[in-house]
Amino acid sequence: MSIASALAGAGSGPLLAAIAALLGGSTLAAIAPRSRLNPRGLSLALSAVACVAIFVLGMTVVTSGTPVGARVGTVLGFALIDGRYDSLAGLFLIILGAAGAASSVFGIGYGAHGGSGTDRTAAAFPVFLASLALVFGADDAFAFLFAWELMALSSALLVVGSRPDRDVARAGYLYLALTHLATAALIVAFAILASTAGSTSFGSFGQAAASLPPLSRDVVFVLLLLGFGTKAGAIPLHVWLPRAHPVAPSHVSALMSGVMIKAGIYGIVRFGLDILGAGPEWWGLLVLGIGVASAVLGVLYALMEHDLKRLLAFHSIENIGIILIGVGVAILAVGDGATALAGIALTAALFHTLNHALFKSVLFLAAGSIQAAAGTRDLNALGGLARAMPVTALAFGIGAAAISGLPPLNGFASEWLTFQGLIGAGGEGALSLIARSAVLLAVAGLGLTAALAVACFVKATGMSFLALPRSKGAADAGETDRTMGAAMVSLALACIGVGIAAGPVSAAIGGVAEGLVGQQRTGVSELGLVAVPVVGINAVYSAAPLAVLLVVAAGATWLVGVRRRKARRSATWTCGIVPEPAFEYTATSYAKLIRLYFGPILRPAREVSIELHPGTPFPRTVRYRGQVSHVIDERLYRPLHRAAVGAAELVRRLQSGSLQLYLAYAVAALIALLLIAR
Amino acid sequence: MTIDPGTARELVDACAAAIVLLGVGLAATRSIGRAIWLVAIQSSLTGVAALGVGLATGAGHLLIGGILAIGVKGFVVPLVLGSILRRSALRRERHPLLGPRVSLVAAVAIVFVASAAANGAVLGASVAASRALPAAIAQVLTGLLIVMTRRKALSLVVGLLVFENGIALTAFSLTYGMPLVVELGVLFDVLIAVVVAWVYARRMLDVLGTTSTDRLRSLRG
Amino acid sequence: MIEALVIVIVGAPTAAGLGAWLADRRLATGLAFAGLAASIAAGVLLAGIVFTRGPVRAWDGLVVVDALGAYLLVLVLVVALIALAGSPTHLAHEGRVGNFLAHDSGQYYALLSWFVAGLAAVPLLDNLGLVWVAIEATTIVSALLVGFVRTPQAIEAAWKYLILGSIGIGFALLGTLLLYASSIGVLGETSDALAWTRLTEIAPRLDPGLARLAFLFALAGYGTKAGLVPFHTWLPDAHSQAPSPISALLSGAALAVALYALARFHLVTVAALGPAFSSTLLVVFGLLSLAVALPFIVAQGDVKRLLAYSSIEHLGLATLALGFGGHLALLGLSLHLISHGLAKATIFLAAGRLVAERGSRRIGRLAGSLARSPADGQAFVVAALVLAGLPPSSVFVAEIAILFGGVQAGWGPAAAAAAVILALTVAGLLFHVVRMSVGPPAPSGSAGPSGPPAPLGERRSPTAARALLLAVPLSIVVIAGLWTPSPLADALEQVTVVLGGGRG
Amino acid sequence: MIDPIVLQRLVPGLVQAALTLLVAPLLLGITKRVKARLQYRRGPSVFQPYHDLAKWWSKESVESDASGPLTAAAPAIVLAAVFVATLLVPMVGARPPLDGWGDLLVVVGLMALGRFVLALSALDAGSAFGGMGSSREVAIATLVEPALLLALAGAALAAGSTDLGEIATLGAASGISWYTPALLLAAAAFAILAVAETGHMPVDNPDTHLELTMIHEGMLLEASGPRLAIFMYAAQLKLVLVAGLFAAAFLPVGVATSLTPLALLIAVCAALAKLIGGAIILGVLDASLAKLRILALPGLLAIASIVAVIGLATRLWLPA
Repeated sequence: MSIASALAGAGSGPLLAAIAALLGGSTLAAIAPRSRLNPRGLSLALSAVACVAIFVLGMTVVTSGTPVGARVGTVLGFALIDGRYDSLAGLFLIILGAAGAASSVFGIGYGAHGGSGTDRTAAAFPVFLASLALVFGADDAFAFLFAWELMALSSALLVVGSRPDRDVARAGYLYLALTHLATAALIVAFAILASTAGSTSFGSFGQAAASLPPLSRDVVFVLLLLGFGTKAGAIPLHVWLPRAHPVAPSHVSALMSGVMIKAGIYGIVRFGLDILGAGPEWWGLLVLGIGVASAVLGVLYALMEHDLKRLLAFHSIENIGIILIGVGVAILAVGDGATALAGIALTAALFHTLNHALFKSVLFLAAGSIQAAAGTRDLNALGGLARAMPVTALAFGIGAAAISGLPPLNGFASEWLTFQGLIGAGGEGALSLIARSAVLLAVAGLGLTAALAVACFVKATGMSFLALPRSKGAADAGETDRTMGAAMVSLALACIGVGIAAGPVSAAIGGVAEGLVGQQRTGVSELGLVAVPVVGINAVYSAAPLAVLLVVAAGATWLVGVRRRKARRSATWTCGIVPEPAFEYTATSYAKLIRLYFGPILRPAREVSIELHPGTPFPRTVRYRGQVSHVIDERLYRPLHRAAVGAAELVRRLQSGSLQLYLAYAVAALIALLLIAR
Repeated sequence: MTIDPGTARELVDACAAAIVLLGVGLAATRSIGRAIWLVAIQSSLTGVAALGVGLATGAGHLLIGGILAIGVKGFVVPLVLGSILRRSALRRERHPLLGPRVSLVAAVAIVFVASAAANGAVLGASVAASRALPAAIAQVLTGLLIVMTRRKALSLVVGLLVFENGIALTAFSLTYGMPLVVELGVLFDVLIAVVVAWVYARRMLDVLGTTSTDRLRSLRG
Repeated sequence: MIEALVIVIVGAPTAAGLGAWLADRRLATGLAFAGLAASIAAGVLLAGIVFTRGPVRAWDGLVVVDALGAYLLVLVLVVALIALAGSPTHLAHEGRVGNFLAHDSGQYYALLSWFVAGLAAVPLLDNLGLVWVAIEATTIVSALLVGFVRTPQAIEAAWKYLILGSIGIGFALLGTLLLYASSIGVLGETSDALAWTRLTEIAPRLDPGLARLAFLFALAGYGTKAGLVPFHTWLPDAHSQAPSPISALLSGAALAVALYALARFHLVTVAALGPAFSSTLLVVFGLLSLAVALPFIVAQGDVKRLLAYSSIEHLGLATLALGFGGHLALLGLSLHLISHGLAKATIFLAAGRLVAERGSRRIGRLAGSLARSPADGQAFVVAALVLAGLPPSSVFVAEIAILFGGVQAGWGPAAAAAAVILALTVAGLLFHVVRMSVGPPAPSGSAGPSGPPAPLGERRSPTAARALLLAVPLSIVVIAGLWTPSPLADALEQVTVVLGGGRG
Repeated sequence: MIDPIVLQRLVPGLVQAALTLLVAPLLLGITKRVKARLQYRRGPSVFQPYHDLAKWWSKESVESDASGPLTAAAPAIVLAAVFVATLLVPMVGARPPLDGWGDLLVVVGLMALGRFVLALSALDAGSAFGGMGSSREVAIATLVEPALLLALAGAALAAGSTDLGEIATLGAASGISWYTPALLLAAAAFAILAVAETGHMPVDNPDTHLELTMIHEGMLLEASGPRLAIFMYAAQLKLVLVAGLFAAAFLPVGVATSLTPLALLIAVCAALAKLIGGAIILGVLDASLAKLRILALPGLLAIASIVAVIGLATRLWLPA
C-alpha cells in the first residue's frame, strides 16, 4: 500500500504526504520536553504551515475538479485512512486551511499569555487538525468513524486541558458523551448501509441506499441527521456547544466553531444529497425546520448572554441554522426534482459555511485577545477598548458587520443567496403547497434572525469597544502582540475580500454544488456580478461595484462634512451630572426590550434585592440578577437526566447485598429458561 | 463379587427413597448439627447406590467412585463442618427465611415437581432410571431451597452439599456416572470447596464474631 | 514434544506454587516469577506451533489445542504476567496498611500460581468434563485470593463468590452430564464421549431435546463464571474487594476462560441444532448484561466496582458478538477479548495504586488524582479512554467490527440497541473518570500513608518499572488500534474460523 | 458619442437621483405642515427643513469626550447607505438608476447597514439616552424586518423575481390585473411597516425631545453641527426611499418605460405625486394617532405580519 496511491493529479500526492509529515512533526514537537526552543510555538508554527498546505490542496481539488485520494494502513481488514477528496471535500479543506492557519498563528501569541492551557494537551492540537482533514476526505465507513471519534477525543482533550477545574471537566465530559452518543447513531446507519452494500466504502453506499426499502431509508436518514446534527450543534442537539466552546482556549474555540461543527454539515450534505439521493419531502422539511429553529433560538439565546464567548457559541448555532435552511431547501428540491432550485440553495449553504468559518474565527480570536488583554469576557465589565486596542476593535467590527449580514461583506452575500433559494422555492411549482408555505415562513424566520443578529452584534461591539471602560481591567487593557493581530487582520481582510469577490467565489462554489445536485445557476455576468435565475428571471447582486460606490459616497460625505471641521470635545449631556461609566447601557439592559418582546419563548426571570441603609428608606445596594430559561435544556435534557439517574438508582437496588436473593435471581432465570426455551 | 441386576435395582430404589426422605428432613430441620449428620448419611447413601450398580454392571469406576464418595462426603466433610459448629455459639437456625412448616411443605412439593419433570424428560433408558432420577432432581431443588432460605453460613454449606449430592445422583442415574477422571475431579473440587468454606467460616468467627450471613450485606449497588 | 510443553505450561506454576507456599516473601516472589516465565515460554512456543501447523494432540486426545485454545492460552499468560508484575507493589502497600502479615505473601504467590495454572489448563483440555473440573478449581483457588485481605468486606465478597460460584458452576456440570448422556447414546461409553472434537463431529446425531437442555444448563453455569446478568451478582463484590492484581487476573482472564467454555458448548449446540437456538440466547443474555450494567456504571460511587461492572459490560458485548456469529463479528470478538484483557488488567493495577495512595475507593475523594500521582493517574485515564473504545484503541476497532458484523448477520435491532447502550455506558464511565482525574485534589486528610517504604522490609518496585508495567500493555492496545501486524491478523483469522465465522 | 442604450438608462437615472436628493427635505416639510394644519396651527413653511439643514451645516461640531473615531465616521456611512439604496429603487424610469446592481433584498440589506452604524454610533457617547434609543431601534427592527421581507416576497412572487426593475416593468405593463388581492394585502402590510421604519406615529414621535419616548431622535442626541445635518438629511432621504420602494413594488403606475421626453415628464410628475401623497398621508397619521407604548408595539407589528402571511397564503392557496 504505497503512502499515497493518488487517484489523479500528480501534484496532489506529494502534497498529501507533506501535510501528513507536517502534522506528525508538530505532534512530536509538542510532546518534546521543555527544551530551550519553545516546543509549543514550534508545533503551532508547523501546524500553520500544514494548514496552508491543506488550503492549497483544497484549492487545487476545487479548481481542477479532479478528486485526489490516498489509502494508508489496514486495521483488522478495515482501511485506517482512506481519503478521496472530491470537490465538496476540497471546499471543506479550504475552510479548514484558512481557519486553521489563522488559529495556529494566533495560538503562538495567545500561548505566551498563558491563556492556552497546559503544554501536555498542546499535542492534541495538530492531531485535531489531522482528524478534521481526514473526516472531510474519508471514503470508507471505518476510516470516517476513526477520524470522527479522533476529532471528538482530541477536541475534548483541548477543552479539558485548558483549565483542569470542575466545570471545565464537566463541559468536556458532556461534549464527549453527547458526541459519542451521536456516533452510535452513525455507526448503526453505516452498518445498515454497509451490510446492504457488502462493503464499507462510501462509493458502494450509493447503490445500497437506492436498493433499501423506503422505511429503512428513512431510518438511515434520521439516524444520520441525529449523528451529524449533534456534531453541528443544531437545536435540539446543541446543549454541549455553549458549554464546551467558551471553556476551550480561544484559538481552539475558533477552530471548533469555524471548522469542526462544519463536519456535521459536511456529513448531512454528503449523505443527504450525494449518497442517499432523492427522498420524501419530509426529509427536506425536517432539516428546514431544524434550521429555522436553530437560527432563531440560537440568536435569541445569544442576545441574552453577556459572556462574550458564550454569545459567540450561541451564534454558531444560529449560523448552523442558516446553513441548514439552505441544505433543507436543497434536499427538498432534490426530492421533488427541482435541480435548479437545489443548485441555488446548496450553493448558498456551502457559501455560508465558508463565510461563517471566516467571520466566526475572527470574532473568537478577537474575543481571545480581549480576554488576554482585559482579563475578563464579561461584556458588562468591558467597554472603551477601541482606543486601547484599535486592531482588535477593527477586526471585531468587521467580523460583527459580516456576521450580521450587512452588505458589502461576505455574510450578506451568502444570506442573500439563501433568501433567493427560499423565495425561489416559494415560487417553485414542483414543490407541494405545504412545502412552499413552510419555505415562505422560513423567509420570515431568516429575516427575524438577521435583525436579531444586528441587535446582538451592535450590543457586543458597542459594549466591548465603545464609550467608557466599566472595569479596571478594561481600563488598562493594552493591544495584543503582533502575531495575534496579524491572524485577526488577515481573517478580517478575507471577509472583506470574499464579500467583494462574491461573484467568482459563489460561481466556484456553484461548481461544487453542481457536482452534487447536477445543476447550478450562479453564473458570473459581465460586470463581475452574481446573477441568480429565480424561476427564470435573473435577480442580481453585484458586490464589487456596490462596495466601490458605498466607499466613494461615504468618503465624499465625510470629506465635505466632517473632516475639515475641528470638533470641540466636551462632556456628554447627562442632565447636568458628571458622566460616569455607570450611566452607560450594559449588555443586560441593552437586550432588555428584546427579552420582553420574546418573553413567551425566553420566559425571563429576574430577582431584584434592595438593601436599605438601616433605618432609612434610602437603598444602600441594589442587586439585580436576571436569567433566561433555556427551554430545551429545562424541558428536555434536565427531566431526561433526572429520569435516567432515578432509574439507575432504582436498578441499583437489585444488588441489595443478600446472598439468598442473588441465588433466587439465578434460579428464577434458569427456570424461566427451562420453561421458555425448551 | 457380582450381584444380579434385580437386587441392584431394589438396592438403588431403596437408596433413592431414603435419600428423598433425608432431603425432606434436611429441609425441615432447624438444628445445624442434625443437618450435618443428615447430609453425611445422604452422601454415603449415594455412594452405596453407586457401589450397587457398579457391582451389577461390573463398571470399575463406579466402584471406586462409590467408595470415595462415602469416604469423602460421608466422613471427612462432617468432621470439618463439626469443628466449626463447636466453635460457633449458635447451634440452631433461629429464624430461617421460611418457617419449618412452610419449608416442609415446599420440600414435599419439590418431590412431586421432580418426579413430574423426570418422567416428562425424554431420557435414554438405563437400569437405574426408574427411581433415581426424580430423587436426584429433588435433591438439586432441595439444595437450592436450603441455600435460599437459611441464614447461617454452615447451613449454606449443607445446602451446597445437598445440591452436589443431587448432581452426583443425576450423573450416576443418567449415565452410570461420569468417566473416572471427571468423577475424581468433581469429588476433589467438592472437598476443596468445603475446606475453603471452613477457612472462611473460621475467619468469619474471628473477624465478624458470627457466621450469620445477615452481617454479610454491606456490599451494595 | 507437545506433552513436554503441556507439562511445563501447567506444571511449572503449580510446582512454583507448592514451593512458594512455605517460602519467605523474597523466595516466593522469585519462584512465582520463574514458574510463570517457564509457563509463558512453553505457552508461546505451543501457540506458535498451533498457529503455524494447525491443531495439536497429546496423550491420545486428552489434550487438544486448536487456534482458539492457543489464543486463550496466550491471553491468560499475558494477563497473568501483568498481574504478577503488579503484585510486589500491591503487597508492599497492603503490608504497610497492616491488612496481612509478612508470611502471608508466600501463600499469596502460591495461590496466584495455582490460579494461573488452572486457567492455563482450561484451553489445553479436550474433555469438557475436565474443563469443568479445571474451572471449578480456579473458582475455589480464586475464592481464597479474593478474601486474602482480612477485612469484613473481603470475607463477605469471598463467601458470596464461593457459594454462588459453586452453585452456578454446578449447573454447568448438569449441562455437561446431559451432553455426556446424549453423546453416550451415539458413541457408547467410550473415553472421548466428552471430547469437544468428537462431539462437534457427531453433533447432528445427538438427541435434540438433551442437547437443548445441556446448553441451557451450560449457559446458566458458565454464564455465572463469565458474569452474564442475572448470574453476575457475585462479580462486582469479588472483583472490587480482591487485591487489585487478582482483580486484574479475574477480569482479564478468568471471565474470558468462562466465555471460552461457553463458546465450546455453543459450537457443539450449533452443530447439533443449527445456529438459531443458541445464538438467540447468547444475544439476549449479551444485551441483558449490557443493559443491566449500564445503570450500575452511571450511578456508581466506588471506582473498583465501576471497573467490575465495566467488565460485565465488556463480557456482555463479547457474548453478543458470539451470538451474532458471522466472520466480521467474530473477528471483532477475537480482537476484543485480548484488548479487553490487557486494558482491564492495566486499569485495575492503576486504580489499585490510586486507591492505595488515597486510602479511599470513593470516586468523589479520588478527585484530582492526575495532579496527585501523575504516573498512575495518566495510566488510569488512558486505560479508561481505551476501554471506552475511543479511536486509537483496538477496542474501538473491535466494537465497530462487532456492530457491523451484527447488522450483517441479520441482528440489526440488537446491534442498534447495543450501540446506544455502549455509548451511554461510555458516557457514564467517562463522567467518573473525568471526575476522578481532573478537579481540585480533595482535602488531603487521607487515611493511607503514602510515606516511606514498607516497614516490613517489603520493597516496592522502582517507579520507572511501575510506569513501564502500565505503559507497555496500553501501548500494545493503542498500536493494535492503528495497525494490525500480519501475524496477529492471521492468528485472529484462524480463531474466527474455529468460532464458525468462515473465511473472510 | 454616447450610444443610445446607455443614454436611455442614464437619463432617467440622473433625473431620479436629482429628484430624490432635492425633494427629500420638502417631504418632511409637507408632513409637518399637514400635521400643523390639522392641529389648527399655521405650522412652519414647507421649506423649513432646508433652512434647518443649512443652519446645522454652518454650526460648530461638538463631540463627547468619551466618544471614539466611530462618531466622526458614522454619519457618512449612514447617508451613503441610504443614498445608494435609493439608486436601486425605480421611481422615475421602469428600470432603477443602477440597473442590475442589486434587488429588493440588497435595499433591505443597505437599510440594515444604515441602522447598524447609527445604532452603534449612538452608544459611543456613553450616555443613557443613546443606549435607550439604540436598543429600541434594533428591538423594533427585529419586529419589522420579518414582516417587511414577507410583504416584499409577496411582490417578488407576483413578478417572479426579486429585482425591483422586473417588478415595476411587469406591474406597469399588466395594468389593473397587477393589483390582485394578495398584492393588496402585501401592500397594506408594507404600509404599516413603512410607518414603523421611518419613525412616525404611532411607533415613534419625530418631533419630540422627551428622553423617555424618542427612538430615532435619541440616537442623534449627541450629534451636532454638520454631523447632525447629515443624520437628519439621511432620515429624510430614508422617507423617500421607503415611499419609493412602496411605489415601485405595489403602485408602479405611470413609470416611464420609454425615453421620449413626454413619457419622462409624465413619470416625473407621477413620482412627485406619489411622494407628496405619501408625505400628506404621513402628516395625517401624525396628527390623528397617539404614540403606542413601547411594549404594545408587538401587537401592531404582529397585525402587519399576519396581513402579510394572509397575503402570501392567498397567493399560494387560492391563485386567481
